[in-house]
Amino acid sequence: MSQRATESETVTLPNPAERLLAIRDLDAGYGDLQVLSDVHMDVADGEYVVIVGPNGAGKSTVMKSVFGLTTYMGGDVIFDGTDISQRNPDEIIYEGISYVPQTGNVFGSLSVRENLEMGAYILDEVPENRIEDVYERFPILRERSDQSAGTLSGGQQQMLAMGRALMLDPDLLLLDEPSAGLAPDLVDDMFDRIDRINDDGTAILMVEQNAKEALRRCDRGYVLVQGQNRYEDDGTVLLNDEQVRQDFLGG
Amino acid sequence: MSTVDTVRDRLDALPDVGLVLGFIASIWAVMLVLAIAVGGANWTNLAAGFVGSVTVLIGGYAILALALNLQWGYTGLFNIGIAGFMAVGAYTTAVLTAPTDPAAGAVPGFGLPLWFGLIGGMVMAAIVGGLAALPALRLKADYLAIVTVAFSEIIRLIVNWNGLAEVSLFGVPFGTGGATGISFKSANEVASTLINGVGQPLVTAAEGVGVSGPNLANLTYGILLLLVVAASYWVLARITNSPFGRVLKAIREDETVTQSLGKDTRLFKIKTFMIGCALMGLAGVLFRGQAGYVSPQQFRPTITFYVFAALIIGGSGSNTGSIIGAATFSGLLFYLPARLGENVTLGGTRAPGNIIDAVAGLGSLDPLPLLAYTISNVSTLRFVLIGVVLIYIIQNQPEGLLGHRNEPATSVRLDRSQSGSGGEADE
Amino acid sequence: STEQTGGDGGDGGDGGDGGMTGTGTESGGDSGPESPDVLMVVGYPQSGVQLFKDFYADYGDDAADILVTDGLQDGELPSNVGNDMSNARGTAPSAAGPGVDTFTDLFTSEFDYDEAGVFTSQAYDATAVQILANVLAGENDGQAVRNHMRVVANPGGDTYGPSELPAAVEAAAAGENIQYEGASSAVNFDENGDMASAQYQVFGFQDGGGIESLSTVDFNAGDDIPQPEPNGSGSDSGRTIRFGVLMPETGDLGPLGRPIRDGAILPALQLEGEVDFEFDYQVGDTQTQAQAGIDAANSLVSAGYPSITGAASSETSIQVARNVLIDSGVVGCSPASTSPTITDLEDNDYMFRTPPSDALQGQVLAQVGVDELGAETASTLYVNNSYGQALQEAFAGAFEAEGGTIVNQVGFEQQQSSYTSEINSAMNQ
Amino acid sequence: MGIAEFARDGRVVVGDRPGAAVVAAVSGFLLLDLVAKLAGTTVFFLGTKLLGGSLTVGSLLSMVVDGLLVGLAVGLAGIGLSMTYSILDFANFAHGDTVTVGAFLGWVAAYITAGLGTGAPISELFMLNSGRQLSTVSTFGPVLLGLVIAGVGSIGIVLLIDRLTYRPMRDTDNISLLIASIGVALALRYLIAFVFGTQTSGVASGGLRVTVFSMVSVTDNEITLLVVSVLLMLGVHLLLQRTKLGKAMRAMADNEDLARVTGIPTERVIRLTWILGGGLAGIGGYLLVLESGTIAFNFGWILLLLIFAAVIVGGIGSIYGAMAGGVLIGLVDSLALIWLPSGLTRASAFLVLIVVLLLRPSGIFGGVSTA
Amino acid sequence: MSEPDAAPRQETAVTSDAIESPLLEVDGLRKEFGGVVAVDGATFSVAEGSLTGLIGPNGAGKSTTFNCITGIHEPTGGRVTFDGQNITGLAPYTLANRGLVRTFQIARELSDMTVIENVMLAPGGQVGESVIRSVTPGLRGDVIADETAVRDRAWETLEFFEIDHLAHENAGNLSGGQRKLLEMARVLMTDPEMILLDEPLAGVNPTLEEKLLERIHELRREQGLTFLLVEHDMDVIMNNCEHIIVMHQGSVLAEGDAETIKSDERVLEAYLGGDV
Ligand SMILES: Nc1ncnc2c1ncn2[C@@H]1O[C@H](COP(=O)(O)OP(=O)(O)OP(=O)(O)O)[C@@H](O)[C@H]1O
Ligand SMILES: Nc1ncnc2c1ncn2[C@@H]1O[C@H](COP(=O)(O)OP(=O)(O)OP(=O)(O)O)[C@@H](O)[C@H]1O
Ligand SMILES: CC(C)C[C@H](N)C(=O)O
Ligand SMILES: [Mg+2]
Ligand SMILES: [Mg+2]
Repeated sequence: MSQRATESETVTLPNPAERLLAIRDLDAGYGDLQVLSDVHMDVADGEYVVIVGPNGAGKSTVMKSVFGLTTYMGGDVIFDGTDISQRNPDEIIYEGISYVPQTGNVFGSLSVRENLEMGAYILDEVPENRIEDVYERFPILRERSDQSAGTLSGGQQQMLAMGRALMLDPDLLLLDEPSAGLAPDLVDDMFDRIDRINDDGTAILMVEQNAKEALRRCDRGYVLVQGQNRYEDDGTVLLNDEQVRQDFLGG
Repeated sequence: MSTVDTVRDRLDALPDVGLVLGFIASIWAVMLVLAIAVGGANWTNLAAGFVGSVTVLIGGYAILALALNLQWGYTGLFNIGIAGFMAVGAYTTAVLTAPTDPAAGAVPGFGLPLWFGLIGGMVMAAIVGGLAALPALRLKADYLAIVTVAFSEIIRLIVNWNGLAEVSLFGVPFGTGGATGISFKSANEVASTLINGVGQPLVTAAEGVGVSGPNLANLTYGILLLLVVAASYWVLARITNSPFGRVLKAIREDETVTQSLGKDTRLFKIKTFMIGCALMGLAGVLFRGQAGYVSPQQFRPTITFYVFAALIIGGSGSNTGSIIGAATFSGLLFYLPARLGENVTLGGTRAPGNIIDAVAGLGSLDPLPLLAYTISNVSTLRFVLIGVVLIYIIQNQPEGLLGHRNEPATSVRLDRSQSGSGGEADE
Repeated sequence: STEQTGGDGGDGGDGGDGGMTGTGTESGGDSGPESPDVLMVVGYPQSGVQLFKDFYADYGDDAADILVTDGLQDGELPSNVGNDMSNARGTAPSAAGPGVDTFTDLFTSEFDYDEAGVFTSQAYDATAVQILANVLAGENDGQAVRNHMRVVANPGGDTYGPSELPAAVEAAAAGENIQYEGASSAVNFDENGDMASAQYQVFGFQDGGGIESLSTVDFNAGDDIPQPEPNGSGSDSGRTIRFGVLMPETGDLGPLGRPIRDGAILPALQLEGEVDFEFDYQVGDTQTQAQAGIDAANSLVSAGYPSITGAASSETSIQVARNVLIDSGVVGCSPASTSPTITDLEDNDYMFRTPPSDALQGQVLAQVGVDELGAETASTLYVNNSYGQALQEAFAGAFEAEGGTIVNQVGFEQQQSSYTSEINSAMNQ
Repeated sequence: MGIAEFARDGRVVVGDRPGAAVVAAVSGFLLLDLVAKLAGTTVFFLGTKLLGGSLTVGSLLSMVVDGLLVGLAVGLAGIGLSMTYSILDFANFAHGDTVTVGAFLGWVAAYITAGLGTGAPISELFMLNSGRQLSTVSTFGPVLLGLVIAGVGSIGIVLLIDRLTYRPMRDTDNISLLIASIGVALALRYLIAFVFGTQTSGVASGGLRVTVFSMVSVTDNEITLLVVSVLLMLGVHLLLQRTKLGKAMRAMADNEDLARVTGIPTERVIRLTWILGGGLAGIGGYLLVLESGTIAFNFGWILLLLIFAAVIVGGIGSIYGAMAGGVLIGLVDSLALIWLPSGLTRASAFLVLIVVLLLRPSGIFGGVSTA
Repeated sequence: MSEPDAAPRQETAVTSDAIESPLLEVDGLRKEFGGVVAVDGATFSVAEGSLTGLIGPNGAGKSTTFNCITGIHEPTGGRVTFDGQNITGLAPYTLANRGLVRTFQIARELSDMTVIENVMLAPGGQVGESVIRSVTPGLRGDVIADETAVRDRAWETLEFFEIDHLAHENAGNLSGGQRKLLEMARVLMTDPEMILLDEPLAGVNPTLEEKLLERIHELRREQGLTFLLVEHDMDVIMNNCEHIIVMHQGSVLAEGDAETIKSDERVLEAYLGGDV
């Protein structure tokens, strides 16, 4: 049985300091509009965590909040023991977090290669071997390396965005619907790839509408509804929970 | 809460017509107070002069701001060539109505009646607007802006050009007058005729309290102009609160989507551009040509930016806001400081000729020279004020005084109709 | 090859044979474009600075002689241009009235000027006449002032000059017919409101700044001078005499306009305390633009001033008269507008002026060109307004009448950032 | 998204082939006419003058030189406008007044250094009633110092303005920023007018005239303009080419949030943009004054439209575009005199702007990346 | 001007004469961007009243095909026929008025207008879209009557898509999924004959997804609407579409019903990646 969030409050949360990422009582939104209230979430070192929930629940907002892209209204975001909740977005990448946003995730007027170079902006040298790695993974990108990213097809852009985030070797990777718009073979491929990245020790926090597949593969899952935690548990437990299936996974 | 907020809350409480009239009336009151303060025995005449001038300014800017609001506030067409379209309207009217046998040194025109000239001016401005829009409409917002401003400069340079000062077509001489400009039958004469005819008792009464004929005529003209504003407002409100207005808003947001939903957006844009430009043309002659004289200097691009300032202060997207903005800008920021500066004297301290001499006084702890210098340069400094106000508004209240009221573009209330289907209540 | 600008360029190669290239293939012996012997420039000081800078930068000192007019009689011009302008001559209406010395003393002691600039004495006269007319008429009413302008200025009654201005005021207050003889001239208005006689000076620019008067030319139109009788009753003491001043304090004419403005308020400063009247005057700035002038004039009119000294530029004066003064019945008396158009203005007799019409100046200028500079060909470069157009036409007409050839006539707009193209056209390059 | 833009682009190219043909025809005709004029022949057709006239090579050259000089300064000033336009994504209407501010700061500095110790009155040091004219040859030190101060000073002013005006509105749309810049423009321009007055002052004039090919003469000041602007353009080119800055700027122009997520210190990039843009604007203004010799409170404002024309013709965001556009517009402005009366030459520069925008909405160099 | 009919016809792998009453026919469609050939002679047709799936790997040219059909792009070559008429290269609004509309892969809401305004914008031929009628006193009555009807229909549509509680919210404040719903709602309001849907379900919550599909079937049944659907979710495609077109590298690779497609070797290799 999955735990109701309300119940889980009585359960003592793990000590934030032991977690790679710990979100506590987070309130956030846009301008005057509050979207998240009292959200909590944990990602342990090397863990694979998935957030699911209906459209507009605030999943993307959680992601953006970690990166300081929303209006902060209270609570803590603790990464690796330090509070980053009020940090500038451009500093957070130095902590070892990479992020693939749901929309607007490539630089449209830069070429494919330049997009990848931007992924390693904080390094002094362009890491040619990593660009090679990305090209290996997504050969179409090599083919289009001089095309401007804005003219790639929807799926190609998704690949590029992923590639960009992998240019650094992050401790934590935030992925917002990475499989959206990908062809089925690539969807599987993408999930496999994420598994592999995770196996290499990178912790993952991912939002997916392809919830069944995501929950099947992850360690733990959160269900977010109307800006609040609703359920949290192991992925497979959530997957098999009748209520969750009914309400969020389409039966 | 910022001051703007408080002002805004107050404004919100009033119905629109009351709001506008009340606002203009309070500007008049300010002028009256000023006149009493500086006018001495002469105050009635001075007050009539102040109020008349400020009303003309408000009227002129209000028409322009309303037109711009249609183009920019609603449709997102960033037209910064207002001055050019004003020039087209004003010059067309002028050429049509200028006497065929002008005074020595002036250019002849066609000598047609004024109403004909006004309509001609609007039509011509609409046509030129349409022509300018036709190729330019596929450009993105700020490119359109640059094209329109370049266009307006081209228009100004052409009417300024001596080659067109006096030409003749099929033996009929006419022309723009070049840099010298052109004199024509002014709309002002309507006001004069009015008060000298029907208004004769009024004139007598006014003279009785010391208001001079010219001032009365000016005041009458201002009020006539406000009537034109009212008519424009009525028309524009109906245009924007309709499905037509809705398409305009949609174009502002995303033109491709609007097209995909079956709207011929170019047609809508051209129509909007033409309607707006026609109004700008009308304002060109009624406002800049009030005295019956137009010249190229009156149509420099700066006036365009004043109209923008007016609209932004009032709130782009709101017709009522356009008028309030025009009144605030022209009455309080543009006119008032100049009159204040003119009428404040510092007991005989003559203003130094330059700032060094003015500051030099500070050395001997005499602030008067600097003060006198500042006062004598009020008409310069008011533009600094306008700039700062503009920045303040756009930073703190980007919707201006009334832009937040941005009413839904429709002719009906948008709430779920009671008799309607389903009866499903809100969650 | 290089040369230091400002050098005296002694080779005097300003004849018409200095063409550099010009191997035209057209028949008729006319071998390509040739630059004119003399360049006649009608303009205002601010534009003038840019214009002459561009001229000297491209053509140096020797390409042509320069003729200028009253609008460029600014002592600061050479230093602003950065060239001594020794190749330039100019003409301007001069101050030749009986009271000129008194005026100059008054002017230089009251204000911080070294010398009385162009049109300052005319400005003094314009205001003085208005004050006298106002006092004689006994009311601050435009029509009444208009009706007494000629009474106080033209022959008939005792004669008063600037030094006796207070006395003149007393006489006018007593309702007497008087004759004011001014600083600039005898100040006699003909039926058009123009001056009946005129004197011009020929000037050059002085080395260390300032204007050097070289000679003078007199005209006496000898027209009939109307001598109306007063019908005003004079004034009781203690009245406030009101007049407006409309001057280009800024803009193209700014450097000339400010001293002229000071000349225009000088009578009031001189009279304050000396006579038993109050003076109320207000200055409006035309910015050397017709529209701004109209706005400023409207402001003066609505504040109730019955007469105005101004404006300076002919363009502004004409538009202000047509669009403001005539309709509202306010007297205008320009101390500087010289365009011939003003003579024929249908002004209901509300427009006067104290300088002479440029119909004459064109002739003087042409003479200077032909006789003093020995020019056979000339181009004109004129500010594109009533003043520039008319004066260059007058000059061109007179120059051709003297046997010269006009090469090019090029108009320019005020206050542009560069005049190179206009100069090139005029120089036929 | 990009789709719509590309769609429009595609249509424009197809739909306007005839337009391009017309332009080509007109330019061809003008060129032919020019050749005829230089040869001094006139071609008549059916009794009317078809083309030709007369024009000397010398005067053509001097027009070219004039256009080139103005064009270079306009292009230099345009680089800044182009950068802020593409990176901060708004058309900065205060740019022209930045040019003015830089020029005033630089010239005051030059005047003070030139006048110190000569007993000149203070007002002269502030150019209020100048009698002095500076030139590169006769007063090299002061002119050079002024150049530096023009750059440094306008950088300071621009950073201050950014801090006060634009920074609080980083998240707002580009039109709001544009409007704020109109406010800045007004405030700057009239503050200058308040301090320095509204008159045009003559401040510089050539100290040395050099005649090239015995046809065209240029002054030392003009040569300075030429040398400095070419050097600066090269410098900017190298800076953007050799550092990550150029790419970071473009990334920011594209998608600011994503840029921040990638670790690009956006605030710093913005500051650098202002520094480069403001400095070049100020120096451009200073050099223009050096060349034209006069300075007035609104000269930059009047120039702004030309600068815009240059930037847009060249393609927004492209530095080479700004330079080429500047030179092109300068040349058009000056060479139009061959065919048009002088009152209309400026109009022809604007006409070129409009035509370019219609035929190639992204400018001549549009789409070609810079760094 | 390019003459679309004159473009060389491309040989395609499959001919499409199988369909009896095609509403939309695409013949030899071609689109190049500079050097990139995005659509390379695609030929297929869509039967009236059908729900046809259009699938293919990323970059196969599906969105570009949509753009060419709906007039967003001008095709480089080929011919598009709708309802028996040549519509190649017509402007989007003309097509919409003839009953052919589309949604965008990346939702494009009109963000500063409210949700209900977004939806009310859509119906074609609204009386009040004429300036004269809106302004002239006698004629405005018609406008208001028409508006009332449009409004009521808008509310119904919003209720169906479960975004009626957001009616007065600015569309820009919606979440990713909500925007997709709005996009669908808006397009339905135009009273179309045929709708091209570009990945309408990507990012939509599964529960809602089922409802949407149900609605699509309902619209087909009740109003005879035709749908062409691009979607990467194979379950959705296989379970709902009676006809499926597979694109690959700009041209049609295979066509047929779910079974045919699933068993097509080339499709498996190019797209489905083995297991379905
Ligand atoms: N930029 C924004 N400004 C204002 N409100 C926003 C903004 N972005 C999102 N919202 C609102 O915040 C809420 C949560 O949005 P969010 O994008 O986090 O949802 P989500 O769970 O990611 O949904 P989806 O699965 O549809 O992507 C929504 O109600 C949305 O309307
Ligand atoms: N404007 C353009 N310029 C250059 N290439 C383009 C342009 N638009 C699309 N392309 C290319 O055309 C090909 C087809 O793109 P399209 O968007 O049609 O693919 P798609 O089938 O919709 O893919 P997806 O499923 O990933 O959305 C891609 O390779 C893309 O890079
Ligand atoms: C002040 C003067 C130079 C004015 C000039 N005489 C004119 O008529 O315009
Ligand atoms: Mg989301
Ligand atoms: Mg696609």
